[in-house]
Amino acid sequence: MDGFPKYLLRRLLQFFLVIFLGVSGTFFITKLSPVDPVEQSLSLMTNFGATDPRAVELMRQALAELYGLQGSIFEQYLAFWGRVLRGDFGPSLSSFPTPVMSLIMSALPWTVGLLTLALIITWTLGNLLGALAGYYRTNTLLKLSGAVVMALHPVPAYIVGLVLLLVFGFIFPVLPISGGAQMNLQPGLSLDYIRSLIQHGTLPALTLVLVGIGSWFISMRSLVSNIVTDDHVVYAELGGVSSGKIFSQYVARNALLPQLTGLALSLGSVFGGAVITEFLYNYPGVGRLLIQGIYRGDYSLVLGVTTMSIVAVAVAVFIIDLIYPLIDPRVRLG
Amino acid sequence: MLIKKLAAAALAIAASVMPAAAQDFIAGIPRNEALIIQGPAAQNAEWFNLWAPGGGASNNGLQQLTADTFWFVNPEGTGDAAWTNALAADRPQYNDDFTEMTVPLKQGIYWSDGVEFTAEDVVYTVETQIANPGMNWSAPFTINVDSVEATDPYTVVFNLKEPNSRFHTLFTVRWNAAWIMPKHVFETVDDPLTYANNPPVSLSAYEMHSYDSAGNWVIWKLREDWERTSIGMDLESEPDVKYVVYRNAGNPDARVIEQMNHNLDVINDIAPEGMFTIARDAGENSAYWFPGYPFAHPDPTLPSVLFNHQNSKFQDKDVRWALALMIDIRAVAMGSYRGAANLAALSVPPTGTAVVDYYEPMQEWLTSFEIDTGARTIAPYDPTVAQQIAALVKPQWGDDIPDDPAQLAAMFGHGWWKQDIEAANELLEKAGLTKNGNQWLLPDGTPFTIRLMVEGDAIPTLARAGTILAQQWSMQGIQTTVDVAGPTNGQRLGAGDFEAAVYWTVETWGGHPDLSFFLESYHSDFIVEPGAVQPPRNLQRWQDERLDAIIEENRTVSFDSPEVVQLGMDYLKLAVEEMPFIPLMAYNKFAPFDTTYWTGYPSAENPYSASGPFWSNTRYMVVNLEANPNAPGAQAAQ
Amino acid sequence: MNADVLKVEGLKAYYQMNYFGVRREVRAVDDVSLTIRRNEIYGIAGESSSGKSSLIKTIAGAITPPLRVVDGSVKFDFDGRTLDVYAEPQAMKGARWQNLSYIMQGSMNVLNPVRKVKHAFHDFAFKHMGLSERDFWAKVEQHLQRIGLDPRVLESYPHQLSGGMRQRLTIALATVCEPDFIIADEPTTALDVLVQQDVLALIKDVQRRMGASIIFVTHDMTVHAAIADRIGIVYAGRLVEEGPTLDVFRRPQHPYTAHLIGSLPRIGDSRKRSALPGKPPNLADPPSGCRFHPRCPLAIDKCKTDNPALLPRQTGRVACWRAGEVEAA
Amino acid sequence: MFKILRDLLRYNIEFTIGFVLTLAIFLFALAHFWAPLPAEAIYLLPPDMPPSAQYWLGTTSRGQDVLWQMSAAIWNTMLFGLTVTILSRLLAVAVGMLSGYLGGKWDQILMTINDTMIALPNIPILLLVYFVMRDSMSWPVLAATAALLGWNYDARLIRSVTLSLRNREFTRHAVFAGMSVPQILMRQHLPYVMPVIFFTAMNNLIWAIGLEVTLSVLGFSDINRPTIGGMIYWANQHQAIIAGIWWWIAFPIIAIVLLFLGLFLLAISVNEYIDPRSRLSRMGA
Repeated sequence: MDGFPKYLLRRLLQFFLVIFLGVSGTFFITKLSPVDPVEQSLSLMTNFGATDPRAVELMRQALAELYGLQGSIFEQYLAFWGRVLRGDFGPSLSSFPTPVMSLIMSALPWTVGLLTLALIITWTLGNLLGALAGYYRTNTLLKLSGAVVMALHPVPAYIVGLVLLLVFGFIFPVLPISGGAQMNLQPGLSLDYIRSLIQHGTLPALTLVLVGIGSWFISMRSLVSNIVTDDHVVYAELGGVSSGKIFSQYVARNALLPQLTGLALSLGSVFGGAVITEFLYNYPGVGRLLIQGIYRGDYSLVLGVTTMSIVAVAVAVFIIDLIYPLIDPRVRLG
Repeated sequence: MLIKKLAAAALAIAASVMPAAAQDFIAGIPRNEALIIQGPAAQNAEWFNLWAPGGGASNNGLQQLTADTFWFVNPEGTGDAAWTNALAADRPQYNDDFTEMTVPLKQGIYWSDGVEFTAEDVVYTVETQIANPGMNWSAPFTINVDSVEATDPYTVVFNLKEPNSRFHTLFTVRWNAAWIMPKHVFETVDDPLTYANNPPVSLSAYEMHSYDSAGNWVIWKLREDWERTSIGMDLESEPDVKYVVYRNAGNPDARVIEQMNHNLDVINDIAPEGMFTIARDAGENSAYWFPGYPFAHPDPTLPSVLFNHQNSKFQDKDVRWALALMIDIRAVAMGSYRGAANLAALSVPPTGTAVVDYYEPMQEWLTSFEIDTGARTIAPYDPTVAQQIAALVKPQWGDDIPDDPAQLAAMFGHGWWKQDIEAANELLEKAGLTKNGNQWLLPDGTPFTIRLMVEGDAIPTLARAGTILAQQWSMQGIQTTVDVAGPTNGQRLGAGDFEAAVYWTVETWGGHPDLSFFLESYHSDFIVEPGAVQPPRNLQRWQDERLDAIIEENRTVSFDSPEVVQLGMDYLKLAVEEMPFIPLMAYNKFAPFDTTYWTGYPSAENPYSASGPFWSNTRYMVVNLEANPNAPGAQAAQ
Repeated sequence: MNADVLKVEGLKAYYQMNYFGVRREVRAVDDVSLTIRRNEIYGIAGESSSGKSSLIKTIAGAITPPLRVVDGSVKFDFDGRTLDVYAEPQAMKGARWQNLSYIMQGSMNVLNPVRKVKHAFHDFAFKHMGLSERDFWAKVEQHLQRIGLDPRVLESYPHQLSGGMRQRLTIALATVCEPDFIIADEPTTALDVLVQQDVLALIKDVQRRMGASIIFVTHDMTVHAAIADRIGIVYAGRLVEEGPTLDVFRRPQHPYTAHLIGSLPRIGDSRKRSALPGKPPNLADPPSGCRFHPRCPLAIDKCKTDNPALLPRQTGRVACWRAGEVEAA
Repeated sequence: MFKILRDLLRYNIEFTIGFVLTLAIFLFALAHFWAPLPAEAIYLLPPDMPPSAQYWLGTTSRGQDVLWQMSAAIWNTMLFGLTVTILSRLLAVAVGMLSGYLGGKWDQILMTINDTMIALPNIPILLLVYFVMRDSMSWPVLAATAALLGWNYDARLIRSVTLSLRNREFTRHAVFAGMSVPQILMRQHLPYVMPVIFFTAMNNLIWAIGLEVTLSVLGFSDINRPTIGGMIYWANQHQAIIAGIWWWIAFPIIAIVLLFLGLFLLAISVNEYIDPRSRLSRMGA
């Protein structure tokens, strides 16, 4: 009775704290911005047309009213919390009057899809290879693949992505290098659409996988090489349990638990890699939206995306925290 | 075992993904009926309301292919040919004191949903925008229009609040202009500011076919009743281009790759090196503004070194002139554009009609122009700069570079100021500066340093120019650092939050000598205090009584009056004398075309349309292109 | 039928390490020979780090590098079938749990913490029993009950059970297949005294009922006294004395044995126990001659140079130049 | 210390390779102080020259020698990385050791803050800070920001080491001897924590350099300062890959990958040295 409720309470507290600090932090950081949204959109609007200076003045007043920038910082902060709770980040300044939230919502499935796929592949493959390499320490093939993934691990996502783009988009143009799906293909569960999604997702996902797999490999290998000397594994070996079973049920399974916690902790940095990759491959996700927001000086968008990514990462971490007890009976049953 | 299985699975996935190249590039649309154009990345892809501020993605084909208004000016054109009556049946007709403008409309023009376009649409457009502050043309209409009426279904009369000889320019498209709204659509809408207008009803030859909700592409298709539009009724035959695809093709490298893969017919802008690559590797399948080097198409904008006149460092014209004379323009041209720059000594872009109206007539005046350095008098103009740059690039481009000075002038500009360090030093001394070692000191004894602001990523050639200018000034004892302002560039320019910047404050019609397009805003009435936001154009906050006099006089003469050119020359001479900013060159854009599927693109030889596909004038290019009979699949289709 | 179930001959097992260029060799098991008979409980005694744990691990075939067998053999005889632990690892693997089971030191952690107890029974025992699932579980439950465990523990996770229950479980697990031979490494060390008694009784009971042989290790001489038929004393990787428990306790032949036994508290005896000076030797650099000589109260010059062999003497064997002169203090 | 280094060099091949790589790249970076031309100077050499006897690694489209440009770039990039690493180590050590030593409520509070920081996605936050700071975002400011985001994994690690030291005999002696908390931490515990700090420093350096490259490549840094990311940025501005000026981008990438490899090998071999049964290797921050 003691363990699980306490665990849950702690996780819940952490969850709210992450959101509270993250959201407050980003709000106040953004408010220090030298970017004036009204001037920004004004310069967008007047950039290419002959505009009477007097007319610009009128437009400026109208926009300031429309963008809802009145009130003291504190009032804006309170209002902002109200908005976050309602999931309303106000209208995008560079895409006025489309709500920031609807921009995020239309980009989010792409990012979630790409990240989930890449994370599952990365985590599974990295842990599998790492566990095998930790368990069968002398296998040459495993050593070799270990060397490759470990060498790739510290290289920034941008560079890996750039190299892949050049190789598969330019030198051997076999894969699309831009966008999320083929043009003029209606989204749906058709075979063509899914294949197109896979084609467009391959290079971005591969980038994330290649960059991410190394750290899982390294940590899993070291976890496994520790666990194989644990009593219960040695005992199972003495008990004549088959080595396949020992590997899967006695070694890998136990090593996966800390890796699951690691998965939760890594989500924040994985999202960072996705931002760069999406930008590079022009993938229509939240990361590209964020960088566009920065290039366009759209601070409500930047604020919205940052806040949403903090919330999304916190939620994902929380979900993993909730799943964890299901897998680890020590936490579930106290 | 497990490892083998994994490898097999990976191979299977790879195999299912590989046939990418074999598929149609666009699902369900024949490639040889589609023109693929580089488009913007739209954030709010569902937004098609051109009249409310909606995200700046209206150049995804919306303004080019579905919108229409009274008149178009071809920014590359000269003389009468540059002017097109679109919805209007004739040129603007003013009364004597410019308080009333009458516009006769063409008949037989229909919206794409079958409703006829009439004067009521125009009246609705003006009145709705006046009633809704925040709409894109609300402010200028509110200031100018007292009333607007449809005297009959094909005639509109504007009654102005005060005389304005340039009121018609609100409806004259260069990049865009006040587009006409579909009254029958918007009058059913509660709030025209938040109405997405999706799908948009078209007043031009194309209508929306489909779009990507992720904002990466929009496909437009030729209207079946394309003849019932202002652009269609002038055509001799049905346009070959049945579909226009505006797609966001990624970064400049991706654009080049995609064009070489024949997946992108029209590029808006890439770096010069990308252009050279296309010319080198895909020369037989591509076309450019110039058939060879320098390839680029000059926009009617004038990148310059802007000085903040409210900063005490730059208030002395001798200092500004000294900085100009320290510049080796050849290095700037080489560094920013690899020599492919169209240099400008005058404060007007050397494009379109400005060449014949201003540059050619004023060569003599420029050559004889003299300045007093305090120690002596020099004639700084060097008319041979084009030949010098030609000599620099000849080793690389060989036969692309002609010998004829007139042709060279068209490619590289007419001339610029000769680098003259000695004269520059004399000017600085004249202005009270002193040199201490290799460091110039201001009259108050502090070091003369400059922070030079550039935009950066979006306008890379000017960032490149900025770094060279900074190096040249630094070498002469004026420490210059480059600030990359990014998206705050516009705002900082507006607020006067800069010392010097590489940007443009001069834009012209291109196809018309009238300079009011930018000059109107240069009047000292609009100059604000330091820190306050300066309305667009006169970002350097240059103030001069002689300038005000020119502007005031220009207001009283009609748009097409010959006096316009005379006043323009007065302004240009004043700008040379004062050097309020240092004009560098036209804003050259490298916009290569793929000729695999389409031919007949505009060029310097046949400048029937702007070549930048974001400009609304592009619509004339789209309807004039011809299908390449040798295109893959062309025979099969016939 | 051969009465010897286990025959260890000349067994040498060393830790061999190459630690940043320095070769180090620790002689954890140094030339040990012993035999164990059917139905016998054999106890191995010695101080901590005397090498007794390495010995029993080596016998069980449970060693991992850097501990390696350098010389000698370990042979089991199950129903007339002879199995050499190090020569026939595959056959050995098949015999595990069926013929040979193991109770581990620190039995608290030998069960997989993230799986239910029942999985351990299934993984370890099912394939040896040749029973249907249903019969198998019936048998397991019956077995648990006999050992005094509620069959519901099968549905528990290890961390939900007390230390005593877990130890009982491992004993149940080690005996469920009714093996011929059980190796137990400090089976009671981590338990409190009352539970210890309980577990000892259980081991003895099970052994009697199944007729299995047991070899076990503990530093706790009272445990040896309680259940062992014969004991062997290990010092510095070597077997120094061996004999029937009663005889060894009454008349230790080796000064070291005498010291071990002498240090046991006795009821009614309030004399202060004399502590043996010094520590067990560093096995990486053992003393010459008899390894006990630096601490031996009876050491003579010969002890410093010549290593005494393990020779039969009275009911057992002993390795000491001065055997027989020893009296339990 | 010197002996350990010698032993590692002699007996650990991974350490030797890592050490040689890192040292070679460091010396190469150091060489920029003797460069014939200032690193910021442009268009002083013929542009686009392929690698040759005169220009070993070719010249850029901006008329710079790739070799010397790279030398300065690696120096600046490493300087940035080291600044981040040192600042974040200070934070990690302070928080980790305090948390581990004080325990109880303080430990809970500090670790809750720590875990909160871990869960924050740091690239979006860095981009946000850049967005706000703009051209006041000089490299030291960026380094400080990165350091603020890059300490939390390691603080946790250091905490667990300190936690285990807290109950050791010598700690109690020190407490009885009347040493203050900072004294105990600095004199008694720090030597035990040092190897962990060194190991995490390598990984943190890799992370910080990666960050610099990522941000510079996007143009989110001072473009006047030659860095590895900055070189790739300028190469992209000139479409170097497409234009076939491969040497402008290939050599910096090779250099940075070699540097990463060197640091990484150092990190894992040092880790192996200090703790063969290590669970540390994942904690790359």
